[in-house]
Amino acid sequence: MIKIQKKNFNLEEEIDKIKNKHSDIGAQTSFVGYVRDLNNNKDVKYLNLEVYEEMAFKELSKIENNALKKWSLIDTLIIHRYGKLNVNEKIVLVSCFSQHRKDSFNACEFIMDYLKKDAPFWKNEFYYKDDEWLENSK
Amino acid sequence: MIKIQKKNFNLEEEIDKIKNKHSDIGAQTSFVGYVRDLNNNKDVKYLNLEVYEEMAFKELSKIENNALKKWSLIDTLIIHRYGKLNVNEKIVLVSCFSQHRKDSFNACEFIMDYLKKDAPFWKNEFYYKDDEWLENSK
Amino acid sequence: MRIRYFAWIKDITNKDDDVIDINHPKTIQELKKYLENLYPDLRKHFLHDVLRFAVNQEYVSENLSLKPIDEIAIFPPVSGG
Amino acid sequence: MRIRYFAWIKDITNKDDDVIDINHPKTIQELKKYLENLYPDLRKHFLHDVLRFAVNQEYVSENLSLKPIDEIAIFPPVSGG
Repeated sequence: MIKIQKKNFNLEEEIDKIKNKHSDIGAQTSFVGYVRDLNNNKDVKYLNLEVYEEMAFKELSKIENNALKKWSLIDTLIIHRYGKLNVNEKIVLVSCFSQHRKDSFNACEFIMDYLKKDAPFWKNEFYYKDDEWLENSK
Repeated sequence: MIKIQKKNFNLEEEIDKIKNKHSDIGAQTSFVGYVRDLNNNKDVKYLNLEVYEEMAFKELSKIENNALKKWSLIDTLIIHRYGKLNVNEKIVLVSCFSQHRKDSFNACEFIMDYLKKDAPFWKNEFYYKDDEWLENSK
Repeated sequence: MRIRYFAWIKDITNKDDDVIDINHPKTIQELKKYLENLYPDLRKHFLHDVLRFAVNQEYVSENLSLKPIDEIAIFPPVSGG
Repeated sequence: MRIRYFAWIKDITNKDDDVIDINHPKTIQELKKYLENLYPDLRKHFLHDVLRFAVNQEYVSENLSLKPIDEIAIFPPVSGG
Protein backbone atom coordinates (compact mmCIF):
# COMPACT_ATOMS: atom_id res chain seq x y z
CA MET A 1 0.00 0.00 0.00
CA ILE A 2 1.22 3.48 -0.91
CA LYS A 3 0.02 6.67 0.74
CA ILE A 4 1.14 10.17 -0.20
CA GLN A 5 -0.32 12.63 2.27
CA LYS A 6 0.14 15.95 4.07
CA LYS A 7 -0.98 14.77 7.49
CA ASN A 8 1.02 12.96 10.15
CA PHE A 9 0.53 9.23 10.83
CA ASN A 10 0.60 6.92 13.85
CA LEU A 11 3.09 4.03 13.57
CA GLU A 12 1.11 1.64 15.78
CA GLU A 13 -2.14 2.24 13.88
CA GLU A 14 -0.65 2.07 10.38
CA ILE A 15 1.42 -1.04 11.05
CA ASP A 16 -1.39 -2.74 12.98
CA LYS A 17 -3.85 -2.16 10.14
CA ILE A 18 -1.67 -4.25 7.82
CA LYS A 19 -0.59 -6.79 10.46
CA ASN A 20 -4.23 -7.54 11.34
CA LYS A 21 -4.89 -8.76 7.79
CA HIS A 22 -2.32 -11.59 7.95
CA SER A 23 -1.79 -14.03 10.83
CA ASP A 24 1.21 -15.57 9.06
CA ILE A 25 3.35 -12.44 9.58
CA GLY A 26 6.26 -13.17 11.91
CA ALA A 27 8.50 -10.22 11.09
CA GLN A 28 8.10 -6.55 10.32
CA THR A 29 10.93 -4.11 9.60
CA SER A 30 10.21 -0.43 9.27
CA PHE A 31 12.14 2.72 8.58
CA VAL A 32 11.06 6.20 9.64
CA GLY A 33 12.74 9.38 8.40
CA TYR A 34 12.46 12.59 10.46
CA VAL A 35 13.23 16.29 9.91
CA ARG A 36 16.52 16.96 11.75
CA ASP A 37 17.28 20.18 13.64
CA LEU A 38 20.63 20.66 11.92
CA ASN A 39 21.69 20.10 8.31
CA ASN A 40 24.52 21.53 6.20
CA ASN A 41 25.75 22.97 9.54
CA LYS A 42 22.73 25.25 9.76
CA ASP A 43 19.77 25.32 12.15
CA VAL A 44 16.72 24.07 10.31
CA LYS A 45 13.40 25.89 10.76
CA TYR A 46 11.27 23.61 8.62
CA LEU A 47 11.09 21.72 5.33
CA ASN A 48 8.84 22.35 2.42
CA LEU A 49 8.45 19.01 0.70
CA GLU A 50 7.32 19.06 -2.92
CA VAL A 51 6.01 16.01 -4.75
CA TYR A 52 5.14 15.07 -8.33
CA GLU A 53 2.27 13.03 -7.02
CA GLU A 54 1.14 11.00 -10.07
CA MET A 55 4.72 10.00 -10.81
CA ALA A 56 5.52 9.28 -7.15
CA PHE A 57 2.71 6.69 -7.06
CA LYS A 58 4.01 5.05 -10.23
CA GLU A 59 7.66 5.03 -9.08
CA LEU A 60 6.88 3.75 -5.58
CA SER A 61 4.66 1.01 -7.06
CA LYS A 62 7.53 -0.11 -9.30
CA ILE A 63 9.94 -0.17 -6.36
CA GLU A 64 7.41 -2.07 -4.24
CA ASN A 65 6.86 -4.61 -7.05
CA ASN A 66 10.60 -5.09 -7.48
CA ALA A 67 10.90 -5.78 -3.73
CA LEU A 68 8.02 -8.28 -3.91
CA LYS A 69 9.83 -10.09 -6.74
CA LYS A 70 13.17 -10.20 -4.94
CA TRP A 71 12.03 -11.28 -1.45
CA SER A 72 9.35 -13.36 0.16
CA LEU A 73 7.04 -10.64 1.49
CA ILE A 74 3.49 -10.80 2.81
CA ASP A 75 2.74 -7.08 2.54
CA THR A 76 4.39 -3.66 2.28
CA LEU A 77 3.46 -0.14 3.32
CA ILE A 78 4.95 3.16 2.16
CA ILE A 79 3.75 6.50 3.54
CA HIS A 80 5.43 9.68 2.29
CA ARG A 81 4.38 13.11 3.47
CA TYR A 82 4.62 16.43 1.60
CA GLY A 83 4.02 20.09 2.40
CA LYS A 84 5.41 21.98 5.38
CA LEU A 85 7.16 19.73 7.90
CA ASN A 86 8.70 21.06 11.10
CA VAL A 87 11.81 19.78 12.89
CA ASN A 88 11.13 16.39 14.60
CA GLU A 89 8.22 15.54 12.30
CA LYS A 90 8.05 12.22 10.46
CA ILE A 91 8.65 12.44 6.73
CA VAL A 92 8.42 8.85 5.55
CA LEU A 93 7.54 5.32 6.68
CA VAL A 94 8.54 2.15 4.84
CA SER A 95 7.34 -1.07 6.45
CA CYS A 96 7.85 -4.63 5.15
CA PHE A 97 6.01 -7.68 6.47
CA SER A 98 7.23 -11.26 6.06
CA GLN A 99 7.35 -14.66 7.71
CA HIS A 100 11.08 -14.44 8.48
CA ARG A 101 13.18 -11.46 9.44
CA LYS A 102 15.82 -11.38 6.70
CA ASP A 103 13.22 -10.78 3.98
CA SER A 104 11.72 -7.83 5.86
CA PHE A 105 15.15 -6.28 6.59
CA ASN A 106 16.43 -6.62 3.04
CA ALA A 107 13.23 -5.42 1.40
CA CYS A 108 12.90 -2.39 3.69
CA GLU A 109 16.46 -1.26 2.98
CA PHE A 110 16.01 -1.88 -0.77
CA ILE A 111 12.81 0.18 -0.92
CA MET A 112 14.42 3.05 1.02
CA ASP A 113 17.48 3.03 -1.28
CA TYR A 114 15.36 3.28 -4.43
CA LEU A 115 12.90 5.71 -2.90
CA LYS A 116 15.83 8.06 -2.13
CA LYS A 117 17.24 7.56 -5.62
CA ASP A 118 14.16 7.74 -7.84
CA ALA A 119 10.95 8.83 -6.13
CA PRO A 120 10.08 12.40 -7.23
CA PHE A 121 10.10 14.27 -3.91
CA TRP A 122 12.16 17.42 -3.25
CA LYS A 123 13.08 18.90 0.11
CA ASN A 124 13.32 22.66 0.30
CA GLU A 125 14.98 23.22 3.66
CA PHE A 126 14.45 26.58 5.37
CA TYR A 127 17.08 27.95 7.76
CA TYR A 128 16.92 31.18 9.75
CA LYS A 129 18.41 33.32 7.00
CA ASP A 130 18.01 31.41 3.75
CA ASP A 131 16.84 28.15 2.21
CA GLU A 132 18.25 25.35 0.11
CA TRP A 133 16.99 22.60 -2.18
CA LEU A 134 18.51 19.30 -1.03
CA GLU A 135 19.88 16.48 -3.17
CA ASN A 136 20.17 12.91 -1.96
CA SER A 137 23.71 11.61 -1.98
CA LYS A 138 24.33 8.75 -4.41
CA MET B 1 17.10 1.29 26.82
CA ILE B 2 16.15 -2.32 27.55
CA LYS B 3 12.73 -3.42 28.75
CA ILE B 4 11.75 -7.00 29.59
CA GLN B 5 8.06 -7.14 30.31
CA LYS B 6 4.88 -9.21 30.17
CA LYS B 7 2.59 -6.52 28.87
CA ASN B 8 2.08 -5.36 25.30
CA PHE B 9 3.54 -2.10 24.01
CA ASN B 10 2.53 0.64 21.57
CA LEU B 11 5.04 1.28 18.76
CA GLU B 12 4.17 4.96 18.31
CA GLU B 13 4.46 5.69 22.05
CA GLU B 14 7.66 3.76 22.64
CA ILE B 15 9.45 5.12 19.59
CA ASP B 16 8.19 8.66 20.19
CA LYS B 17 9.42 8.63 23.79
CA ILE B 18 12.99 8.13 22.56
CA LYS B 19 12.66 10.32 19.45
CA ASN B 20 11.46 13.27 21.55
CA LYS B 21 14.73 13.29 23.48
CA HIS B 22 16.88 13.99 20.40
CA SER B 23 16.18 16.51 17.64
CA ASP B 24 19.22 15.33 15.68
CA ILE B 25 17.61 11.96 14.84
CA GLY B 26 16.98 11.68 11.09
CA ALA B 27 16.52 7.90 10.82
CA GLN B 28 14.92 5.13 12.82
CA THR B 29 14.84 1.47 11.85
CA SER B 30 12.82 -0.97 13.89
CA PHE B 31 12.07 -4.66 13.85
CA VAL B 32 8.96 -6.26 15.36
CA GLY B 33 8.56 -10.01 15.83
CA TYR B 34 5.05 -11.51 16.09
CA VAL B 35 3.57 -14.89 17.07
CA ARG B 36 2.65 -16.61 13.79
CA ASP B 37 -0.46 -18.78 13.35
CA LEU B 38 1.47 -21.65 11.80
CA ASN B 39 4.87 -23.11 12.64
CA ASN B 40 6.45 -26.51 12.04
CA ASN B 41 3.36 -27.11 9.87
CA LYS B 42 1.10 -27.01 12.90
CA ASP B 43 -1.59 -24.55 13.97
CA VAL B 44 -0.25 -22.54 16.87
CA LYS B 45 -2.51 -21.86 19.87
CA TYR B 46 -0.10 -19.69 21.83
CA LEU B 47 3.50 -19.32 23.00
CA ASN B 48 4.82 -19.51 26.50
CA LEU B 49 7.95 -17.41 26.52
CA GLU B 50 10.44 -18.08 29.30
CA VAL B 51 13.26 -15.71 30.21
CA TYR B 52 16.36 -15.79 32.41
CA GLU B 53 15.75 -12.16 33.25
CA GLU B 54 18.97 -11.10 35.01
CA MET B 55 21.06 -12.64 32.26
CA ALA B 56 18.84 -11.27 29.48
CA PHE B 57 19.49 -7.72 30.70
CA LYS B 58 23.23 -8.35 30.76
CA GLU B 59 23.32 -10.00 27.32
CA LEU B 60 21.12 -7.38 25.65
CA SER B 61 23.24 -4.59 27.19
CA LYS B 62 26.36 -6.18 25.74
CA ILE B 63 24.76 -6.48 22.31
CA GLU B 64 23.53 -2.89 22.50
CA ASN B 65 27.01 -1.68 23.49
CA ASN B 66 28.60 -3.59 20.63
CA ALA B 67 26.17 -1.95 18.21
CA LEU B 68 26.96 1.49 19.67
CA LYS B 69 30.68 0.81 19.09
CA LYS B 70 30.20 -0.39 15.52
CA TRP B 71 27.80 2.28 14.21
CA SER B 72 27.05 5.92 14.74
CA LEU B 73 23.86 5.69 16.80
CA ILE B 74 21.99 8.29 18.83
CA ASP B 75 19.88 5.85 20.86
CA THR B 76 18.56 2.28 20.91
CA LEU B 77 15.51 0.56 22.34
CA ILE B 78 14.91 -3.14 22.94
CA ILE B 79 11.62 -4.45 24.34
CA HIS B 80 11.23 -8.21 24.78
CA ARG B 81 8.08 -9.75 26.20
CA TYR B 82 7.72 -13.00 28.14
CA GLY B 83 4.85 -15.12 29.48
CA LYS B 84 1.82 -16.27 27.52
CA LEU B 85 1.59 -14.71 24.05
CA ASN B 86 -1.26 -15.44 21.65
CA VAL B 87 -1.12 -15.64 17.85
CA ASN B 88 -0.67 -12.12 16.31
CA GLU B 89 0.81 -10.64 19.48
CA LYS B 90 4.09 -8.73 19.40
CA ILE B 91 7.05 -10.53 20.93
CA VAL B 92 9.94 -8.14 20.47
CA LEU B 93 10.85 -4.64 19.33
CA VAL B 94 14.36 -3.51 18.39
CA SER B 95 14.62 0.14 17.37
CA CYS B 96 17.79 2.04 16.39
CA PHE B 97 18.01 5.82 16.06
CA SER B 98 20.71 7.63 14.07
CA GLN B 99 21.37 10.68 11.92
CA HIS B 100 21.64 8.68 8.69
CA ARG B 101 19.75 5.61 7.58
CA LYS B 102 22.53 3.07 6.99
CA ASP B 103 23.61 3.14 10.65
CA SER B 104 20.07 2.47 11.87
CA PHE B 105 19.53 -0.38 9.37
CA ASN B 106 22.83 -2.09 10.09
CA ALA B 107 22.58 -1.73 13.87
CA CYS B 108 18.98 -3.01 13.99
CA GLU B 109 19.83 -6.12 11.98
CA PHE B 110 22.98 -6.70 14.06
CA ILE B 111 21.07 -6.47 17.36
CA MET B 112 18.36 -8.87 16.11
CA ASP B 113 20.97 -11.39 14.91
CA TYR B 114 22.72 -11.47 18.28
CA LEU B 115 19.49 -11.33 20.26
CA LYS B 116 18.34 -14.47 18.40
CA LYS B 117 21.71 -16.14 18.95
CA ASP B 118 22.52 -15.30 22.56
CA ALA B 119 19.72 -13.68 24.56
CA PRO B 120 18.30 -16.21 27.05
CA PHE B 121 14.67 -16.46 25.97
CA TRP B 122 12.91 -19.72 25.13
CA LYS B 123 9.70 -20.18 23.18
CA ASN B 124 7.46 -23.06 24.22
CA GLU B 125 4.97 -23.25 21.38
CA PHE B 126 1.58 -24.83 22.08
CA TYR B 127 -0.37 -26.53 19.28
CA TYR B 128 -3.80 -28.12 19.49
CA LYS B 129 -2.47 -31.54 20.50
CA ASP B 130 1.03 -31.01 21.84
CA ASP B 131 3.78 -28.48 22.41
CA GLU B 132 7.38 -27.93 21.41
CA TRP B 133 10.41 -25.95 22.63
CA LEU B 134 11.78 -23.99 19.69
CA GLU B 135 15.42 -23.41 18.74
CA ASN B 136 16.58 -20.49 16.62
CA SER B 137 18.28 -21.56 13.43
CA LYS B 138 21.94 -20.64 13.20
CA MET C 1 2.08 18.70 -25.02
CA ARG C 2 2.34 19.72 -21.37
CA ILE C 3 5.72 20.41 -19.77
CA ARG C 4 5.77 20.43 -15.97
CA TYR C 5 8.48 22.00 -13.78
CA PHE C 6 9.42 21.00 -10.22
CA ALA C 7 11.51 22.27 -7.31
CA TRP C 8 13.99 25.04 -8.24
CA ILE C 9 13.27 24.68 -11.96
CA LYS C 10 10.17 26.74 -11.18
CA ASP C 11 12.42 29.56 -9.89
CA ILE C 12 13.82 29.74 -13.42
CA THR C 13 10.58 29.31 -15.37
CA ASN C 14 8.46 31.30 -12.91
CA LYS C 15 5.59 28.96 -13.63
CA ASP C 16 4.49 25.35 -12.97
CA ASP C 17 4.09 24.30 -16.57
CA ASP C 18 3.97 25.21 -20.25
CA VAL C 19 1.61 23.87 -22.87
CA ILE C 20 2.84 23.64 -26.48
CA ASP C 21 0.10 23.27 -29.06
CA ILE C 22 1.88 23.47 -32.40
CA ASN C 23 5.36 22.48 -33.60
CA HIS C 24 6.07 20.56 -30.41
CA PRO C 25 9.57 19.08 -29.91
CA LYS C 26 9.89 15.48 -31.16
CA THR C 27 12.70 14.35 -28.84
CA ILE C 28 14.16 15.32 -25.46
CA GLN C 29 17.09 16.88 -27.35
CA GLU C 30 14.71 19.10 -29.31
CA LEU C 31 12.83 19.89 -26.11
CA LYS C 32 16.06 21.08 -24.45
CA LYS C 33 16.73 23.44 -27.39
CA TYR C 34 13.16 24.70 -27.22
CA LEU C 35 13.40 25.39 -23.46
CA GLU C 36 16.84 27.03 -23.72
CA ASN C 37 15.28 29.62 -25.99
CA LEU C 38 12.41 30.23 -23.60
CA TYR C 39 14.54 30.09 -20.41
CA PRO C 40 18.23 30.85 -21.09
CA ASP C 41 19.12 30.14 -17.43
CA LEU C 42 18.27 26.46 -18.00
CA ARG C 43 21.15 26.10 -20.47
CA LYS C 44 23.95 25.64 -17.92
CA HIS C 45 21.93 22.96 -16.08
CA PHE C 46 21.36 21.07 -19.33
CA LEU C 47 25.11 21.33 -20.01
CA HIS C 48 25.95 19.96 -16.56
CA ASP C 49 23.53 17.13 -17.21
CA VAL C 50 22.02 17.33 -13.71
CA LEU C 51 18.33 17.46 -14.62
CA ARG C 52 16.03 14.47 -15.03
CA PHE C 53 13.22 14.02 -17.52
CA ALA C 54 10.05 11.98 -17.26
CA VAL C 55 7.49 11.30 -19.98
CA ASN C 56 4.04 10.34 -18.76
CA GLN C 57 5.40 9.90 -15.22
CA GLU C 58 8.22 7.55 -16.23
CA TYR C 59 11.94 8.17 -16.50
CA VAL C 60 12.98 8.05 -20.17
CA SER C 61 16.01 7.70 -22.32
CA GLU C 62 16.73 10.72 -24.54
CA ASN C 63 15.90 9.11 -27.89
CA LEU C 64 12.23 8.45 -27.12
CA SER C 65 9.95 10.20 -29.62
CA LEU C 66 7.55 12.66 -28.02
CA LYS C 67 3.85 12.85 -28.89
CA PRO C 68 1.45 15.82 -28.61
CA ILE C 69 -0.51 14.02 -25.89
CA ASP C 70 2.53 13.47 -23.66
CA GLU C 71 3.10 14.99 -20.22
CA ILE C 72 6.80 15.82 -19.88
CA ALA C 73 8.39 16.66 -16.52
CA ILE C 74 11.75 18.33 -15.88
CA PHE C 75 13.24 18.29 -12.43
CA PRO C 76 16.48 18.37 -10.40
CA PRO C 77 17.85 15.34 -8.51
CA VAL C 78 15.28 14.06 -6.01
CA SER C 79 15.64 14.27 -2.22
CA GLY C 80 12.74 12.37 -0.66
CA GLY C 81 12.85 9.95 2.24
CA MET D 1 26.48 -22.58 44.69
CA ARG D 2 23.14 -22.25 42.97
CA ILE D 3 22.38 -24.11 39.75
CA ARG D 4 19.42 -22.81 37.74
CA TYR D 5 17.54 -24.74 35.04
CA PHE D 6 15.59 -23.28 32.13
CA ALA D 7 13.15 -24.40 29.43
CA TRP D 8 12.95 -28.20 28.95
CA ILE D 9 15.87 -28.84 31.31
CA LYS D 10 13.27 -28.35 34.06
CA ASP D 11 11.25 -31.26 32.60
CA ILE D 12 14.27 -33.44 33.40
CA THR D 13 15.17 -31.96 36.79
CA ASN D 14 11.56 -31.37 37.86
CA LYS D 15 12.70 -28.23 39.63
CA ASP D 16 13.93 -24.71 38.91
CA ASP D 17 17.23 -24.98 40.73
CA ASP D 18 19.58 -26.87 43.05
CA VAL D 19 21.76 -25.44 45.77
CA ILE D 20 25.03 -27.23 46.59
CA ASP D 21 26.52 -26.29 49.93
CA ILE D 22 29.49 -28.63 50.34
CA ASN D 23 31.88 -30.27 47.90
CA HIS D 24 30.66 -28.15 45.01
CA PRO D 25 32.05 -28.87 41.53
CA LYS D 26 35.17 -26.82 40.67
CA THR D 27 34.74 -26.75 36.87
CA ILE D 28 31.95 -27.09 34.33
CA GLN D 29 33.31 -30.60 33.55
CA GLU D 30 32.94 -31.60 37.21
CA LEU D 31 29.49 -29.99 37.28
CA LYS D 32 28.37 -32.12 34.34
CA LYS D 33 29.51 -35.30 36.15
CA TYR D 34 27.71 -34.15 39.28
CA LEU D 35 24.45 -33.48 37.40
CA GLU D 36 24.64 -36.74 35.41
CA ASN D 37 24.53 -38.57 38.72
CA LEU D 38 21.56 -36.57 39.95
CA TYR D 39 19.72 -36.58 36.59
CA PRO D 40 20.79 -39.45 34.32
CA ASP D 41 18.57 -38.14 31.47
CA LEU D 42 20.88 -35.14 31.15
CA ARG D 43 23.77 -37.37 30.06
CA LYS D 44 22.75 -37.72 26.42
CA HIS D 45 22.33 -33.96 26.09
CA PHE D 46 25.80 -33.35 27.55
CA LEU D 47 27.16 -35.90 25.05
CA HIS D 48 25.48 -34.16 22.15
CA ASP D 49 26.96 -30.90 23.40
CA VAL D 50 23.72 -28.98 22.82
CA LEU D 51 23.38 -27.28 26.22
CA ARG D 52 24.78 -23.88 27.16
CA PHE D 53 26.25 -22.81 30.50
CA ALA D 54 26.36 -19.40 32.13
CA VAL D 55 28.20 -18.39 35.31
CA ASN D 56 26.88 -15.28 37.02
CA GLN D 57 24.74 -14.50 33.96
CA GLU D 58 27.59 -14.70 31.47
CA TYR D 59 28.44 -17.38 28.92
CA VAL D 60 31.64 -19.18 29.95
CA SER D 61 34.33 -21.36 28.57
CA GLU D 62 34.52 -24.79 30.21
CA ASN D 63 37.82 -24.31 32.03
CA LEU D 64 36.62 -21.48 34.27
CA SER D 65 36.98 -22.37 37.96
CA LEU D 66 33.70 -22.28 39.87
CA LYS D 67 33.28 -20.63 43.28
CA PRO D 68 30.76 -21.38 46.04
CA ILE D 69 29.13 -17.98 45.55
CA ASP D 70 28.50 -18.51 41.81
CA GLU D 71 25.13 -18.76 40.13
CA ILE D 72 25.35 -21.35 37.36
CA ALA D 73 22.69 -21.70 34.68
CA ILE D 74 22.11 -24.61 32.31
CA PHE D 75 19.85 -24.23 29.33
CA PRO D 76 19.07 -25.42 25.80
CA PRO D 77 19.68 -23.27 22.69
CA VAL D 78 17.80 -19.99 22.96
CA SER D 79 14.81 -19.02 20.79
CA GLY D 80 13.90 -15.43 21.59
CA GLY D 81 13.05 -12.67 19.16
